[in-house]
Amino acid sequence: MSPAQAGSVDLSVRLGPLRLEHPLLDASGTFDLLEYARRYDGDYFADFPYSAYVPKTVTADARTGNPAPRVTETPAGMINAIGLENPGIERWIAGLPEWARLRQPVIVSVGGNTPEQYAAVVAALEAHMASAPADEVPRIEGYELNVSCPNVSSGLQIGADPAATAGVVGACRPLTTRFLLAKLTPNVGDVTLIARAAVDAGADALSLVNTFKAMVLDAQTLRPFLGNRTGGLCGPAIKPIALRMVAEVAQALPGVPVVGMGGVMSGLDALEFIACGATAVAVGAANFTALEAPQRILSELRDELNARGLASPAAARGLALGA
Amino acid sequence: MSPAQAGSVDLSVRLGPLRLEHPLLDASGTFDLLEYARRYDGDYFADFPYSAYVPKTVTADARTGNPAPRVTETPAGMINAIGLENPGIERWIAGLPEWARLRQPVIVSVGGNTPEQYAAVVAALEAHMASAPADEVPRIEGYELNVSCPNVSSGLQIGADPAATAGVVGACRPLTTRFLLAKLTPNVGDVTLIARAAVDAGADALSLVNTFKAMVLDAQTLRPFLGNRTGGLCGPAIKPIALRMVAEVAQALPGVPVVGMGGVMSGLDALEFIACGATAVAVGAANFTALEAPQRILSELRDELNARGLASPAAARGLALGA
Amino acid sequence: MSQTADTAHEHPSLWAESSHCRVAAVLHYGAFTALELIAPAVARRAAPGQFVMVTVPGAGFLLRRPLSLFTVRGDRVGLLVEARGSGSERLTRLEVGQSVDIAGPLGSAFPTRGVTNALLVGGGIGSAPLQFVADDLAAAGAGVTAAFGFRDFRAARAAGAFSIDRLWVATEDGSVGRAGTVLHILADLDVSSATTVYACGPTPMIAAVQHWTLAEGLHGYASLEAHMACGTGSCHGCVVDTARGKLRVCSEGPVFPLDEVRP
Amino acid sequence: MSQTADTAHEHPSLWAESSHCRVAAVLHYGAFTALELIAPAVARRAAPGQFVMVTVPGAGFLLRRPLSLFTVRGDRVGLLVEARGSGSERLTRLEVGQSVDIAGPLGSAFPTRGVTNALLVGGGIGSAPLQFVADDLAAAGAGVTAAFGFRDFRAARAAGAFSIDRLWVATEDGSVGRAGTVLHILADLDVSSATTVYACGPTPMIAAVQHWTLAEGLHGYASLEAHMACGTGSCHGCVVDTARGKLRVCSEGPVFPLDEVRP
Ligand SMILES: Cc1cc2nc3c(=O)[nH]c(=O)nc-3n(C[C@H](O)[C@H](O)[C@H](O)COP(=O)(O)OP(=O)(O)OC[C@H]3O[C@@H](n4cnc5c(N)ncnc54)[C@H](O)[C@@H]3O)c2cc1C
Ligand SMILES: Cc1cc2nc3c(=O)[nH]c(=O)nc-3n(C[C@H](O)[C@H](O)[C@H](O)COP(=O)(O)OP(=O)(O)OC[C@H]3O[C@@H](n4cnc5c(N)ncnc54)[C@H](O)[C@@H]3O)c2cc1C
Ligand SMILES: Cc1cc2nc3c(=O)[nH]c(=O)nc-3n(C[C@H](O)[C@H](O)[C@H](O)COP(=O)(O)O)c2cc1C
Ligand SMILES: Cc1cc2nc3c(=O)[nH]c(=O)nc-3n(C[C@H](O)[C@H](O)[C@H](O)COP(=O)(O)O)c2cc1C
Ligand code: FES
Ligand code: FES
Repeated sequence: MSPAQAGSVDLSVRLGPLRLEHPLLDASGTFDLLEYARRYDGDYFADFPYSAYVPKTVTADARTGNPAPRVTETPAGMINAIGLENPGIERWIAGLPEWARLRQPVIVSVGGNTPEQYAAVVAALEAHMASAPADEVPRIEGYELNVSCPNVSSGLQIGADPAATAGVVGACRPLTTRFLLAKLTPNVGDVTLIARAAVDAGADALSLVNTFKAMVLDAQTLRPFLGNRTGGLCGPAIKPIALRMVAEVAQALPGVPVVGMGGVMSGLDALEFIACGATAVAVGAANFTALEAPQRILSELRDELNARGLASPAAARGLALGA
Repeated sequence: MSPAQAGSVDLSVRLGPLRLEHPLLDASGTFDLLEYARRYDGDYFADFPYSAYVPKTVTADARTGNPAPRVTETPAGMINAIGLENPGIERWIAGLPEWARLRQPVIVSVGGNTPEQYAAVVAALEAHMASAPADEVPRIEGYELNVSCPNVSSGLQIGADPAATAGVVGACRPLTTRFLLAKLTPNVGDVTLIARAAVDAGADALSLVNTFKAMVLDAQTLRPFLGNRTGGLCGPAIKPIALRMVAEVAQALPGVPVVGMGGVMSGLDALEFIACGATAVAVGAANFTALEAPQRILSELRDELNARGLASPAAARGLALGA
Repeated sequence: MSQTADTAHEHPSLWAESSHCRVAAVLHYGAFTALELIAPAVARRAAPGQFVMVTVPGAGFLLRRPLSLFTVRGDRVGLLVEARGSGSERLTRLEVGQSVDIAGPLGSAFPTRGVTNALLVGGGIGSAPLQFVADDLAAAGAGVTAAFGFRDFRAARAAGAFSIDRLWVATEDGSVGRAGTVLHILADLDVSSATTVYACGPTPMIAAVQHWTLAEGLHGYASLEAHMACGTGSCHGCVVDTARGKLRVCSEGPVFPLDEVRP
Repeated sequence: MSQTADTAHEHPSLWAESSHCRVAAVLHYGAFTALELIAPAVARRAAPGQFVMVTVPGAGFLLRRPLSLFTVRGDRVGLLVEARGSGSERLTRLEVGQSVDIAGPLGSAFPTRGVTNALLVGGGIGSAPLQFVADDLAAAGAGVTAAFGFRDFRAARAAGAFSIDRLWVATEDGSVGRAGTVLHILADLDVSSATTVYACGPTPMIAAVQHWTLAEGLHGYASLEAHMACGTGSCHGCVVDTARGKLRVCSEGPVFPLDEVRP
């Protein structure tokens, strides 16, 4: 019996067109289905803990990523500079049959440095789904546009510029009728400006936050520790900033579903994001603390709702907003 | 013997025109000289641990600050929403004789919601210093313009807008020949834009970072915990972001002295800010962990320099920068 | 700043930051844990109503936690701790022989000089500072009556941590002593107008006690709680509204005249 | 993803996440601490060269720490820990009776089947996984020689933690055994071409051993280190450059053919 059925609480949520068994997704880049399946005793596809699967960001071209070291711990957090290592959309599509039998919906995280690169990924997937036998493709029901990559023209993050963000969303919107999310970066002054630009350009929903640009030094050499010099900070350390940003976006764009994330380690953390207006909540670094982290967080979320007499996540949504 | 003399290391630094015994200042709002003096057995003025004193931000008008609660702890950090409570520049000036005998230079932190409000504080102090007997005024040798207050016209933080920041600096620059710092907020997309605007408008130096806008919920009610709903996050949690921003500013404006801060709890933390290009380092939340925190951090800094064979802070400055 | 100076005379102006205070005794009373620490410098200067800032051992805690002085005997200071969150919970798990850092005594004290008749009113963990008050007054030969209110049976077991001759207890669930709040006890007492009231507890209790003392024409003092960062007057994080405006619980307080507080 | 599949056969594909493994023994050897944990599920599946992700007890640690399997005896897994930073230091302070969470066995193993002659080359804490290799080979009747290099006297006391018949030690300061690095020992050995080399240690040592095996015409395996977040193939944080491109130390590794690594 999956945790979602237990207890008096109905954990199911509607995220745009998606009906999810519960509000917890994995945060892109922190959870690899096949790696879990390989290490699992039973059938991990049957016991998949998240209500939808967000794979690591895929780009049009293959990327080898950043030089090592790529990760280390920080006070109540961690920093990473993976550099979007991925096999490129072509080999990525070739791998789809390996996990086509996943029951849960899949939201494909898409990256790139130009609107064209994002569009190429979406186009390739739509073309593949139109032609490939159904049993060789997972249930891809949406896209998450990861606009945290640097803009090749401006050098800055695409997601730091409303126009560039709108450009990426606008390039992908015509190519698919599926659920389209824009994943926002927190490295901005006013996140609601970017959020509105993404929605005006056709995004159905928003996910936030991605990581905070940060730097860690090697204590011996006093040089930047990461091979990439800077990286992205995440984990409990940044949760209070992430909650503030989710609340700002939920308040500024009331009708738009939000996937909240940033430092979710417990069911209470997840509930806090929901109270700040999130419809679903993504779990990132917590996946690195225990292989059963999603199962634990989900049952804690159910208990937290129960304890407050809240019948569903929807009953908690937005409780922290307004006067 | 003050820690600064001990060891083979010369800790003294030049911060613009100021010659400081060592690189450590207090971060505005986290250290009240008179409160320490009252609780101290000996003569705290004689044993004052910082190389310069930055009092809590003072504004033209008296401010009662935000409703309670105003502070709480977060993972590896804390959040505050004091709301610039202060008696206003008039009563503040009336209190100067109480601590006029402080040997160390004073950098007055100035706040406001319009350029005029900042200018009024600087003008009042310059007028007072021109007239008052020398033994009734501390050694005020500079101003730190805290541009993290909301802009009454735009509502946004002044420090999030290059033009508004330049407006505040430009309004104060003509009123004083003393050392003028602009204290930057981290709640921006590109901190170097604000830094350059401040310098172009006449700032002699920059201090960063102020706190990150954030939100904490009450676990029972799921409502915002702070009386002000949102507050400023600081402490070790945000140090990696602060280091990145200090490095960006130091690299973008090589000639401009920087006071680095954000999560400094140890001598190594302070050294990291220096390696990222800071000339001086401010200690904030660490003051809340122990009354002797500054003394401990200073002696740790000396040991860290010694251990690396670095003869002075200047020898470590910028080690983390460049290729 | 000037405000600081105005009130500087109101309380002791010495600090003692004591590192590695040995835990000499740990006693558990239901929901509360009594700790006895060897801290001569703090004990020497302590006055009833004052508090200490306690460093929570182990990584993962930034701010110190304010705790009232429960008892002061010789070179030992006693603390009474209720596990409310992760930090206080950690403190209740301290063991004899371990050590903990504290700073204090801090804040204003309950005035006791010249008091002949005292009524101590405590709510839950708010009763903690009142043992020290009772000891101080008893030593001065004053008559002391105490009325403590607790949530339930488990909380009421904290009463066992106190040694006050005339101690009345009420529990909201009626499991121990008078059923109801501490106010029900007060209603039954006949108190002389010469009685000084010392109150510490949750805000609604302070409000009710303030109301009651006005009605009875009594004067007294209340100790207030606020979330703190520094605990030593620097951050202005702990302000409460009073008749004298916003004042800092850690600096002008925690003890205020009952008629000054605005609960 | 497809890469993952290509390499899936290279190592055990079962996981065991074991919570509250009791610490059965703690022994200190100079700079190193040997821990013995009761972890049947991990022990049952473990192969030499594999590692576990260990949760550092107490608040203030987010990521788990990768530690090699030092020994596996019955239902007990042994770890050998050097305090390098705050997390490993905390692990060296574990006490008998306490418990710790681990996940494993993880990563690829040192192939040992069919090996008759083995040379184990260890540098500092890198020697840890080689005891398990020695035990495995000895059980299979293979001839085992080990050459370990250590910084100084204190580090060399770690040799006391190992039980390998033919164990040669070198110290950089000459305080114990051969003066110099482990390479000086290798130079003195005459090894048959049938010898399989198992190396684990700092990158410069791996590079030197790789160079030496090429010169000697030997083949073998190296276990590499990398900073890890997940330890289970999800984050791509632990990649190293190899002849097959960037591979994950936690997933395709930590054990790679010596001729594949690019130290
Ligand atoms: C002057 C004073 C005297 C006190 N005396 C006692 C005492 O004798 N015994 C006792 O058990 N408790 C006492 N308290 C309350 C005690 O400080 C809190 O229960 C404790 O700080 C909670 O910390 P936590 O980590 O368990 O809770 P958490 O909620 O995890 O703490 C998070 C943050 O909030 C602060 N905080 C949480 N609750 C309170 C609170 N009620 N008051 C102030 N800060 C809070 C913590 O200090 C910490 O900074 C006193 C408080 C004050 C202000
Ligand atoms: C496959 C593998 C096997 C290992 N086996 C052993 C062993 O048997 N015994 C042993 O003592 N050590 C071993 N190590 C090294 C050990 O993991 C690190 O010493 C340890 O993680 C340091 O953590 P820390 O908190 O003390 O250091 P900190 O520097 O405080 O840790 C900060 C972060 O950096 C990571 N980190 C720091 N140093 C290393 C390192 N050298 N390698 C990988 N991550 C690091 C930590 O895991 C943590 O995430 C192994 C490493 C790997 C990759
Ligand atoms: C190792 C690592 C890799 C990540 N890779 C991606 C990625 O490929 N695409 C993406 O959109 N976000 C990526 N992220 C960001 C997370 O999806 C998430 O937005 C962020 O970590 C905040 O959540 P957390 O605090 O729960 O980890 C990555 C994060 C980590 C730690
Ligand atoms: C309680 C509190 C009050 C503060 N008040 C001020 C202030 O009045 N003016 C100001 O410029 N910064 C203020 N700050 C910000 C600090 O000066 C500093 O920029 C920030 O806390 C980061 O440093 P830290 O992480 O070492 O605390 C305050 C910070 C705290 C925690
Ligand atoms: S807690 Fe800082 S002033 Fe009271
Ligand atoms: S540590 Fe995450 S993939 Fe290896």
